[in-house]
Amino acid sequence: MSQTRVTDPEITPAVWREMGLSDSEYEQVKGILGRNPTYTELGMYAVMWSEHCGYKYSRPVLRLFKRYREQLDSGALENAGVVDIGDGYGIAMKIESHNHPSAVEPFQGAATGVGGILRDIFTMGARPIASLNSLRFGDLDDPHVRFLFEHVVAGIGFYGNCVGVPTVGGEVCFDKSYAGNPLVNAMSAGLVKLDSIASASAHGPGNSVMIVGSRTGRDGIHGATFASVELGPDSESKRPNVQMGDPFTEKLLIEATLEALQTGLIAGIQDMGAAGITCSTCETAAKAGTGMEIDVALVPQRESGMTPYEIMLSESQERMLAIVQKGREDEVASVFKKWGLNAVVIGHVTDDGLVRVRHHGEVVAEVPAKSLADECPTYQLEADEPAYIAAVRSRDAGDVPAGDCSQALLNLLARPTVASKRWVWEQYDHMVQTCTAIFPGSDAGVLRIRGIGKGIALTTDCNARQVYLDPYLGAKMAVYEGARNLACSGARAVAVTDCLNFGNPEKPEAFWQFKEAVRGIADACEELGTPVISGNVSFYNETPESAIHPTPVIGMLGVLDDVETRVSYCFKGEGDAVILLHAGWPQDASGGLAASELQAMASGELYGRLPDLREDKQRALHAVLLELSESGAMRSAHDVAEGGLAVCLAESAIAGGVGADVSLDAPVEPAAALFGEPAGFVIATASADAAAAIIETARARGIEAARVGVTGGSRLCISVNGERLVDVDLAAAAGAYQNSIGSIMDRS
Amino acid sequence: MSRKARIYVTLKPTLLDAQGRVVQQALTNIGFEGVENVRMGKYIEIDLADEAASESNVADMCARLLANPVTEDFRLDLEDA
Amino acid sequence: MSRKARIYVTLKPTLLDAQGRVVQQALTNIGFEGVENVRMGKYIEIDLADEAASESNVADMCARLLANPVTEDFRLDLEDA
Amino acid sequence: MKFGVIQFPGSNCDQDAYFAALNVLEQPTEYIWHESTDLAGFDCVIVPGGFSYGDYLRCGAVAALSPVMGAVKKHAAAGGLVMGVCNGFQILCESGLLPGALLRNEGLRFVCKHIFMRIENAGTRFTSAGAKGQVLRVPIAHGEGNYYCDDATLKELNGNGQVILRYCSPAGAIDRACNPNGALDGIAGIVNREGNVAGMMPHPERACEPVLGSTDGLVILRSLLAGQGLSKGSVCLRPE
Ligand SMILES: Nc1ncnc2c1ncn2[C@@H]1O[C@H](COP(=O)(O)OP(=O)(O)O)[C@@H](O)[C@H]1O
Ligand SMILES: [Mg+2]
Repeated sequence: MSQTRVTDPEITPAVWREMGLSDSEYEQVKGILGRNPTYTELGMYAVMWSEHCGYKYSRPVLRLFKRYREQLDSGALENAGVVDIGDGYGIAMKIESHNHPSAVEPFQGAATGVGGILRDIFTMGARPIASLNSLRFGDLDDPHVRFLFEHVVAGIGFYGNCVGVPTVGGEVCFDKSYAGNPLVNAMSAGLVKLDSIASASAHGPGNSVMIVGSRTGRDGIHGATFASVELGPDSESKRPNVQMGDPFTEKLLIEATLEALQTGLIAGIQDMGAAGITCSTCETAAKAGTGMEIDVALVPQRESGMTPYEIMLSESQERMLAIVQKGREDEVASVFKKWGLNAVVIGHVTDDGLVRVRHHGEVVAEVPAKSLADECPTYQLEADEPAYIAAVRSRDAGDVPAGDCSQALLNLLARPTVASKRWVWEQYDHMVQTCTAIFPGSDAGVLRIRGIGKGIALTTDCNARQVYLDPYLGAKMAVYEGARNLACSGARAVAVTDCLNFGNPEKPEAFWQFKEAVRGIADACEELGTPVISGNVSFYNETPESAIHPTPVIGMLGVLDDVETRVSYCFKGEGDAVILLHAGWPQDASGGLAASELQAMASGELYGRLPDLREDKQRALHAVLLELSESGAMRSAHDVAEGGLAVCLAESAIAGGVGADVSLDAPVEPAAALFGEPAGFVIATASADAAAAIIETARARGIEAARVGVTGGSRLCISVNGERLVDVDLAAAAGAYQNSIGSIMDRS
Repeated sequence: MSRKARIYVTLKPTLLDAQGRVVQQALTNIGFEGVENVRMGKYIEIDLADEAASESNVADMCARLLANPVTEDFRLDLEDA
Repeated sequence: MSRKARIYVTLKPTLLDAQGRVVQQALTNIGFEGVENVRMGKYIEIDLADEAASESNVADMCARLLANPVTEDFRLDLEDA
Repeated sequence: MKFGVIQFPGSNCDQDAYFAALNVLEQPTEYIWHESTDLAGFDCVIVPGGFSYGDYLRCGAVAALSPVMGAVKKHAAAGGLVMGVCNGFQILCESGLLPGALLRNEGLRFVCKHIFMRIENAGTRFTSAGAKGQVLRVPIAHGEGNYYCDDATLKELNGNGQVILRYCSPAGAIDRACNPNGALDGIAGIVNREGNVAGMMPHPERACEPVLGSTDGLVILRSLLAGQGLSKGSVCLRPE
């Protein structure tokens, strides 16, 4: 090992602390190496041992997820999880956050978020077939929030539309807790033949290591470290060079990678996300139990004079690392070249377990691959229940005044969190690839799988207001909501990917929220038989003013054995029976109003207790919905979510262009019946003839079911316990619902 | 009377200019030799009432709206329309 | 040695510039007065090998690729880099 | 009838067009690489949608200069069919095979949704399976679909019946509120004077199977077959 390069800065405590390493971590690095690290090595450890890459705080908690635990212990964690959907096909899926980059530069931050998650998918040999996005912003009345929202959506569209992957779903919520720290979570799913899944490991000492795709610049150096601190007044100056997304190159990279994998000459392949070459070299080597030697001078560079440190840490986008059979490099390169891309040999696989980095021959780093990839020190952080929890739960949610219920409904429909997200998804190409069978707007996006008659359904869900009141139960409810959205669409839930957005984990209150939520997700997934197959953790979503609501976003995949049995949320015509199916009214007469949109609208506060979930009833409800969709009995189905039953009915009526007259019998306060948000309520429609059989099927499974009305006309009328409380003109409701976000955005 | 401001917005030199690369390649492909580098930017013309046509005012417009301070630089000229 | 060509591509004056209008409105909304008209165009910088750096060569690039004759006009400057 | 679907770097509706021709129209179909210069054997060439060359600089501008477009010009000159959809329409305009240009949407945002369009001339090889005045519900997905040409060209297009599709209301009324991008005269699709090269912003290949939510695009796709066997010029463009 040669001396530190003369041009490298001297290593002092200030340097490693600035990079994000603690003094004891620095000592550990010295212990591993048996000497002082070079500057390049220090940078490599700092980035790999950040929370973002090393999961040093979250890993012990994530072990609650069964699949994660098993894969971690067997060293088989892949870029994205794959689920077998039968007929020899699998779906790879994953969700990832790009919150901090999007706060700084919303357009590029969101765009590169989409690019990054797509690479996680096609690096497995899967063709990306769908994207979703889960977004959180502050209050839309704030011009800066409108700016962020406008540019995040534009960035997602810019990237997703150009690469030709349909954006089929997602969610957008607005709450002041996100004002300084928006959340941008991007999810993708890809289709792969099960016998041709690519591996992210560097097998075969002697094989060549190639870098393919874009040239390397000084982009995003220390981006992972940046993601592992709170945003503050000095964030501006700490900010790494912004990463610019190039969706055109990504599209070429998708096609070229999939084609190159077909040659059978690629022993392993890994995308380059956070920590760029450092991460991809040490992870692939560690996974295969091999080592790797590269010369960074061979890396195609966009800027002159880059140091080894910069090249190793650059987060330039649209690059991949491929391990190629020795002697066959030209064949692989020719595929990339056909698509107009660079593919350059930068080194080879070794058998000594070390990542050795040279620069024009001179060794600038030599570290055990496993120590970077797998041996990030982990910490058991302190967790404390925050004081607010007891306070908010002790208040009665029943004091929410609904006032005139018709007006309350119109107001709710116009609330940006409830209102139609058409303004968003019309900016996304949601049809390219001609497989989208249910468009955005419904409970889940549905795609056909060409050639096998099957379908898949995808959704993202998280009601962070509920998680705020009760992180364990709220997170559980998010998983059940995902499964219910799939069931309403006719799909059987099969797997989960999660994006855990939380505050600063070094604060015991935030860490408690995190632990509780993970426990809730793990339990729900266990109960539903839907393993968590991939995910991502985003901490430090705080500004000095406040932390975000704990927001564990659940991405969920469902399968339809026959895509023709899909069901969408819109009413399908006049004269259909309206049927309410549910898992039981909340025991407490006002329960469903805790953390509801009505409560937030009326008081700006969240309080009360979430009603019991009744997990077994929820699962029975899903089973009923599946049975009914498979038999073709239902014409529409839509579950109750933000805004309650009244909003659910309004959404189905507006989308179908037909009104309804509904009478409910409910053992709760009228406002709670209309606007409460208990889990496990679904409005279905069916032909008048089919209604009786549906109700019978449901009751046979222990599910409450009743015919509550009929579709028709141009008004939506709802009575509760004999009293007509809502009577609105459908056109007025549609105006409030569909134009709300657009007209607010036109203000700026 | 009014004056014209001309504003040139360019990508910061260290950032990836994907468009510029494609244009450079395309020019080369259709037979133009010696094209060493292409950078794409924006050109904005603004007609201003006389009293608004100060350099500092236009620079302010650029900083607040016309250029993205995170990714772009700008230059401006002011001349009689 | 190389030289730099600067190219300004503008929308033909007869065409409505929807983006320019929105920018004008936005400038007015955030408090800039006296913004009478805004036109958005492109600004392209090309570094050229000396032998390629003739005005006619660059004009040819514009005519063939950089500007669309149906909707756009262009202007160019050549200077030492 | 043999179909060819061109693949440019960045095309992303190439597979959609390919499957529509192969599986829905049940015709022999092949991809054509953008460097190809020989289109012998193809009856109909589809220039598909997407973001050729990222749509960098201007949509379709770089693709219009690629080698295959020289071959497409020859194919067109020999009377072969050429249909450009979305980015394909932009490429055909940029290459001079069709008049005019496509500007940024008036609303400045990308729009993906179903629109209604009216068949303005059913006497062309792209519309003959429909009827004049027939309203079709077909998706659009573009950021720059705002058709523009100068007055003289517009007069000529209208005079020759070269405007084949116009955005309209569900009932078929031409109305500014139903124009999704500000296109001049509501123009959604045009054909060249010879009647064998057409471009349109809406995507018929996205509306040709029930699972996709509309089958109205079949009217356009089936028209391509209906003119089979007819020689150049035998399907006339009637000024209507
Ligand atoms: N950011 C987005 N991108 C794409 N589709 C979205 C987005 N936000 C919301 N949608 C779509 O709008 C519909 C309503 O969203 P949401 O209210 O979150 O549904 P649910 O309550 O059933 O989960 C869904 O189809 C969803 O996919
Ligand atoms: Mg739902």
